[in-house]
Amino acid sequence: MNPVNYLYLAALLFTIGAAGVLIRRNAIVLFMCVELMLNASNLALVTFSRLHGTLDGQIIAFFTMVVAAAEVVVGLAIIVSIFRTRHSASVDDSNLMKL
Amino acid sequence: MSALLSATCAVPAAGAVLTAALPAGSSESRRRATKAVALGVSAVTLVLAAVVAARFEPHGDRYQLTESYSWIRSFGITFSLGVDGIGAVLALLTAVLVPMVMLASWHDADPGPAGPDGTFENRRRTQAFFALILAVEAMVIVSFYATDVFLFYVFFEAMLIPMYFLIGGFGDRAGGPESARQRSYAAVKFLLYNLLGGLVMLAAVIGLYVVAQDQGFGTFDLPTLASAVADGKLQLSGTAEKALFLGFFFAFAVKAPLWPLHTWLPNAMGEATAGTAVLITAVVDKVGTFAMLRFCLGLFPHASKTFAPAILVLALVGIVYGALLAVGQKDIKRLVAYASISHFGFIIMGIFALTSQGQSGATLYMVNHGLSTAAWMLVAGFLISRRGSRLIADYGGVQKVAPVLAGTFLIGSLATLSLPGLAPFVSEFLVLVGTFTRYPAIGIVATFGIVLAALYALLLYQRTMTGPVKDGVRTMPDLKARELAVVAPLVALTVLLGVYPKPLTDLVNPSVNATLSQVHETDPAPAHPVAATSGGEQK
Amino acid sequence: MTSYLAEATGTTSTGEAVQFWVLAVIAVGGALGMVLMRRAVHSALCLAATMLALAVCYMAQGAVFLGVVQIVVYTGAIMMLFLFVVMLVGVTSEDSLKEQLKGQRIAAALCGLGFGVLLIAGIANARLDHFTGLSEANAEGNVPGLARLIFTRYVWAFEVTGALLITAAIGAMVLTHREHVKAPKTQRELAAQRVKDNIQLPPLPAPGVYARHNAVDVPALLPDGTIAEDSVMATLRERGQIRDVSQAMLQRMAELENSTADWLGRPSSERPAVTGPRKSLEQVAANGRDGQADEEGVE
Amino acid sequence: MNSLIPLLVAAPLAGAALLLLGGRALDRFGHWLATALAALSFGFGLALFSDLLGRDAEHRTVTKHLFSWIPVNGFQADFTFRLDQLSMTFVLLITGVGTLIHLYSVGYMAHDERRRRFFAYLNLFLAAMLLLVVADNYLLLYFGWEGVGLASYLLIGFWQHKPSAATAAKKAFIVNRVGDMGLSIAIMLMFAEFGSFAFGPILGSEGAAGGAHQASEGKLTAIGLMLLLAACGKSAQVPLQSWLGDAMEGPTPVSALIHAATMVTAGVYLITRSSAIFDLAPDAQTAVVVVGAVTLLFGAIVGCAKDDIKKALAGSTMSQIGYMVLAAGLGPIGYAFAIMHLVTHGFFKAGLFLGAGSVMHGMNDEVNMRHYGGLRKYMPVTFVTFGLGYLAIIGFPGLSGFFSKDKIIEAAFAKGGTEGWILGLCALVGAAVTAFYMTRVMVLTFFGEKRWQPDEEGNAPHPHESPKTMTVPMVLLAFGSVFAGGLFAFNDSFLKWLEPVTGHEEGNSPLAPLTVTLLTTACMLAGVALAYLVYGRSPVPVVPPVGSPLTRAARRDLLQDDFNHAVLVRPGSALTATLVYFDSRGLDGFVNGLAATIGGLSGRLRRVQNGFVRSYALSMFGGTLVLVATTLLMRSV
Repeated sequence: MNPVNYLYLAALLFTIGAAGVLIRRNAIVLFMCVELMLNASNLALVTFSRLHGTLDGQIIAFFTMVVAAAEVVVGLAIIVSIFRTRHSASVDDSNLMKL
Repeated sequence: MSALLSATCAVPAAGAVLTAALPAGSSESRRRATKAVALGVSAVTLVLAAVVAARFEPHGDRYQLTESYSWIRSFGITFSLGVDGIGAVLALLTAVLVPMVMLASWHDADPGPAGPDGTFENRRRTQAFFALILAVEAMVIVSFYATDVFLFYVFFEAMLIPMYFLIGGFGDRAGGPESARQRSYAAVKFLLYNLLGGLVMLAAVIGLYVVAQDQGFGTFDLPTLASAVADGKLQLSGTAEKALFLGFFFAFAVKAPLWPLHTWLPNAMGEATAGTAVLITAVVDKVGTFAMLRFCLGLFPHASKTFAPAILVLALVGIVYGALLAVGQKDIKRLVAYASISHFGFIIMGIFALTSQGQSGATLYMVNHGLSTAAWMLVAGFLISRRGSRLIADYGGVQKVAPVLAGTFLIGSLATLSLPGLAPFVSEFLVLVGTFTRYPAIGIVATFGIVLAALYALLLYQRTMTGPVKDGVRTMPDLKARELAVVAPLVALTVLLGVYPKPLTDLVNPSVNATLSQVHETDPAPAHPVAATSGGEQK
Repeated sequence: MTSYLAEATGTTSTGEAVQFWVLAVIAVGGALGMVLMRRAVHSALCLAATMLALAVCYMAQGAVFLGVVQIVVYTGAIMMLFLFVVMLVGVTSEDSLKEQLKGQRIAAALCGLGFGVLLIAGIANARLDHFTGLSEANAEGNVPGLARLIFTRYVWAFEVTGALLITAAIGAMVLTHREHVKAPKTQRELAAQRVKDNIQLPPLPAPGVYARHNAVDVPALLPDGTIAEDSVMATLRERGQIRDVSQAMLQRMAELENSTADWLGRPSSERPAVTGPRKSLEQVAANGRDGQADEEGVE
Repeated sequence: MNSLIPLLVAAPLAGAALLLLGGRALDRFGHWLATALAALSFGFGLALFSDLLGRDAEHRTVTKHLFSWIPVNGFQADFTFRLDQLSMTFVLLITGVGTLIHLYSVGYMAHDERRRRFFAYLNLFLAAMLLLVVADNYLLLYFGWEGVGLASYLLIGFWQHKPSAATAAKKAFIVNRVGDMGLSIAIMLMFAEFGSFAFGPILGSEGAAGGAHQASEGKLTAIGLMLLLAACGKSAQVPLQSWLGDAMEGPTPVSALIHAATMVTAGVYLITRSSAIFDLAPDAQTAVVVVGAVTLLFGAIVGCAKDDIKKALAGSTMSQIGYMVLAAGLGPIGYAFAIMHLVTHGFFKAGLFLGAGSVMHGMNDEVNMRHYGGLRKYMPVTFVTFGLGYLAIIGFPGLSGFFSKDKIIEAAFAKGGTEGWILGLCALVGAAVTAFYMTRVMVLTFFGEKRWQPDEEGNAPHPHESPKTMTVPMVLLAFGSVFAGGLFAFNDSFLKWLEPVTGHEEGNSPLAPLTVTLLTTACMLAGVALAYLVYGRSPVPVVPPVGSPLTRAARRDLLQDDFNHAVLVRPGSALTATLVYFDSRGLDGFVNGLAATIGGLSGRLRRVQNGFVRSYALSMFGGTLVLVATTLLMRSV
């Protein structure tokens, strides 16, 4: 088997995650989809690392994880505070950005 | 390098800041102090502008009292001021008119009693109004004195801002919400039209710099550029010159305004206070025609010649069209606005006839139109403020109850229709003669304008001032001392310049001749010249 | 775990291939499950499965440290955080199936499909028949190798990441923190307020009173057998997660009466009728979700 | 002596300025001040006249340069005055008649609360008219030309509270403006042709030929036609005649001074002054005589039909000026007679108007002659002076009009050829008609039974003779009407006086002078007889009979207003309305439409910004997709 297959897997997962972001309305699930996309890219990075024989890919994947953690923390905090005020976690309910 | 010019510009600018910073308050004494300060500043400006005109040596250099301070060195932009006869005269006109406008608008910006709907009245209204007028004055004077193309552009555009607020923020009190809506429409229209023009001009200004820099003239200095163009050192290709000319001309034509770019003027003049309307038509718009004379002709002589016939036709259409529309108006202020459009047609015609009579006439026309329209419009404003209506049909028989008001209004009307003995006649006739010697057909058709002018001016007078006294007019008071103090100097100047315009022509003629020589144009020679001595020999 | 030893060729070991296919199926299945499950909690569980599968993939590719971090931090910490929030928002809350944005689903599917095709085509076009492998890079062990890089070449990024984490933590606190605009009311003031408002003067009833159980989501029963909604905490009320047991209680009472009557041998005519405010109960029962919860509760 | 010329103008101008600016303080004696200043101006005129008489006949042109008015390179307009025999004649006429009419107005306007203003305007008129005749160049003449137009506007509309007066004033000004257009175009043509528009260089002076000789005939014809247009406007000649009848809305002294004696004759002055141009442009001259002939008949016919005494006199004025224009168009054979008739007409027509004013004064401002009758007993002085004026105008032998009109008719025949016959016959017919309508006026007013009736408020008029201030000027003018013609004709003194300026030739008349005189007298007597037969022998109906179509048309000023209304006013207002619509809907509509289109487009586009995060995410994702696809495509290409 060629490790390229890992890349295919990553592409697939990324696409599923992206589609999920577009389809789901629950903010929490939305976040999960984003996490999935990040994980997919991590997988690709790890695979690249293996393909190139250097560890830089893994380092970047590591940083991605850290940033993802930070993002989740802030994002969930936002969701919680939105839920407090609007009693809903649906992103469609927050369309106040409209002109 | 004397700082006279910059002082003339700086005084009203500083006055604007000072006026705006004066303590606000609804008390009458505070407001009076504000007005007094503003009036004082404008009087000082008048003195300075008069000194400039007096110190200008008609037969000296083209630009005098020059000053130059570096500004944006990398683009060759400087803060350069200099004055020629035309600029000196027009700046003086501005400085004369602004105190008049202030006096005439003395109570226009007072915060009125709170409306029935509890409308919010800005407590700084008075300060704002007078500060804005001073700001306009400063910017207009800089425009007249600027000898740097970029500097001119900046102030040409910047004066839109205070004008926008003057039009949109202050108007007839009586109108109510509908009038406020109309006013804001007028202000936005004014701004959009002029911004569009300015935008096109900006492109042309940049284009000029690029083209000039290619040939080693990386500067915005007008005298340098103009003399390089005249000497052939700076050669613009035909297409480039035409495009740049049109870019500049478009902006000036919008501001002037030239038919068919005029439609913002009736709205703006109709909705603004009479004082603001005078500022628009007598002061700000003059920058447009002035700039045609100074920039279009000076920088693009060949294109000016190429486009002159087309522009003359547009101006001609404007003359007749404006006059015809003035005849058909129902609103006094809009009528004055359309009359002004007709007059601006004459001014532009005089400029592009490319004869010394035409251009001297056009320059005098700017001055005379400023004075006469100011008188006419301000008296109309006094009339409107008494009755609270702009509709001609609401008036009648004013002559009976307020003879002085009617008399001054008649003089304004007569000046508008260019009666000999009043200043506008001199300029209008010069423009007609100047046009006729080069383009007889256009000159003849333009002459119809004087018949139409009589029609709209006298029709307005007849409908408002004569006949049986209408109900709303019966208790109308005559002109008060303050109002008389506004009108009397204007009327006196109009008469004086109608009978003895020589001081002005002496200032203007050399500059006009210089402009004409830039365009490589001379007056057409008469077919059978006769001895120029006038009259038979004296016995 | 030994697969990376036999590398520096065009292919991997068969073991890894088998492992990959198994993990790939789990990962894709988890991902699809996450997107398609209606309840957030199920989605979270599916995502956890995917992440675990990915963790194994990392390890299989010589990223041992990352694999562990994935399990500990992601699956362990982040997913738990998700679950907490899911709990807070409501475990049983789910998306309705109705899409509100016109064409959103079809467009999303098309975009996803297109994007997938593009990515896969891109990868397929790349010349990737040879790979280096990590045996050399991992010679002194994966963790020391990473550590060397992190503290040398990427030390600046690492420090910035630290700052980011702290910022995020503070940000989360700020976002969820409720600022007291006024000084909090004392108990005395609250009591005074209650008297003044005169809405609920006595203390709220405790949940489960007179009910069969005293779980927090079981409302107390009033003397007439109806439920006292006030006895359940506000969050549950808001989510509609009240377990109404009133009817079951009444049934049970009736059964008791019946059995007593049986035991006493009373004729059926003398037995007391099963009484109660039927109407209000029917109303409660008609309330869809509550009715469901009710049934579950009865079991 | 030259410095008196500016004073000539300055005296009445100062009067006007003083009276207008002086305010109420001058109400009590302002009218006397104005009269005194007019008289002062007349005094200056006399002094200058005696000075001119003291000079050699060939050197009677005097100029006075005041200051440079509009100097722009080649365009040099100066404030220079020129006094020669022609100007002098006018100066004396204007100041003389003007002073008398000032005096008359003192009585006539005694009860008007705005009397001060009236006298200010009168003085303003005198100043402008004097400026017109003593100007040394066409532009300065234009100054005076429009100045008299302004004064005429102010005076016609003096009773501004009457809408008819205000309308008439405006109409007069605007019709005059059309003529002024001609004058300004003529000046432009001169400037383009000669580089000057001063009299001396163009027209020549004192024997020296002017520049006009060098110019092509076409150019001269154009200039001449434009000058004729100007003259038509000011002198109420066909086709710009329509304003004169309406101008009678003004106070009667105004009608006498401005619309009979002086201002309306300015056109004749202009043509005579420009004789050097017209002499070289025969086509223009033909146009002038045609205009004159048409107008003299036109005015006469209108005069026959009017019942309003002032309008009848206005028609007569038009007709008499037609005679003058006709004479001026004949060239050197007619110039002097045109001016002579102008002067005599100034006397008798001013006298007639003053008489009419006196009648109105006594009749509660009634103007309808059908409500007069038998007034000779009530107003003897008015009757006598009016009667002398009447005899003068119909050309009764021995009186002023006889000498001047007879000469014109003679000159018309002297034009020679068919032209001469046509013009001469026109003039003869005109003389007959003149006699007819003037007799009609005379009979209706002073003879027959009294027909006056109480007005709406029931006040029956009590006809009475006017005060001394009014009768004295009438008497003086009557003297002029009687004797001026004879004086001028005696020894051809007037002809000799003017000849150095206008030149003179004897034409070759196909008829002997005596024949013409007899013919004229016969025509006149026929006219008188006919009028007496129609109006004198039977009672005059108070309500005018329907009359023939010609009469009805003549009552409506031969449909001139209807014509103007149909051809100019109505299409004009339609055009204006269309343009107003076009401006707001067309030009503005185009711009507003552009704005609305852009606004609409952005409104559509705005819907994309629906506020849904997922929608934004979709567009981001779509954008990414496109970018990636493009990148890949680019790489593969």
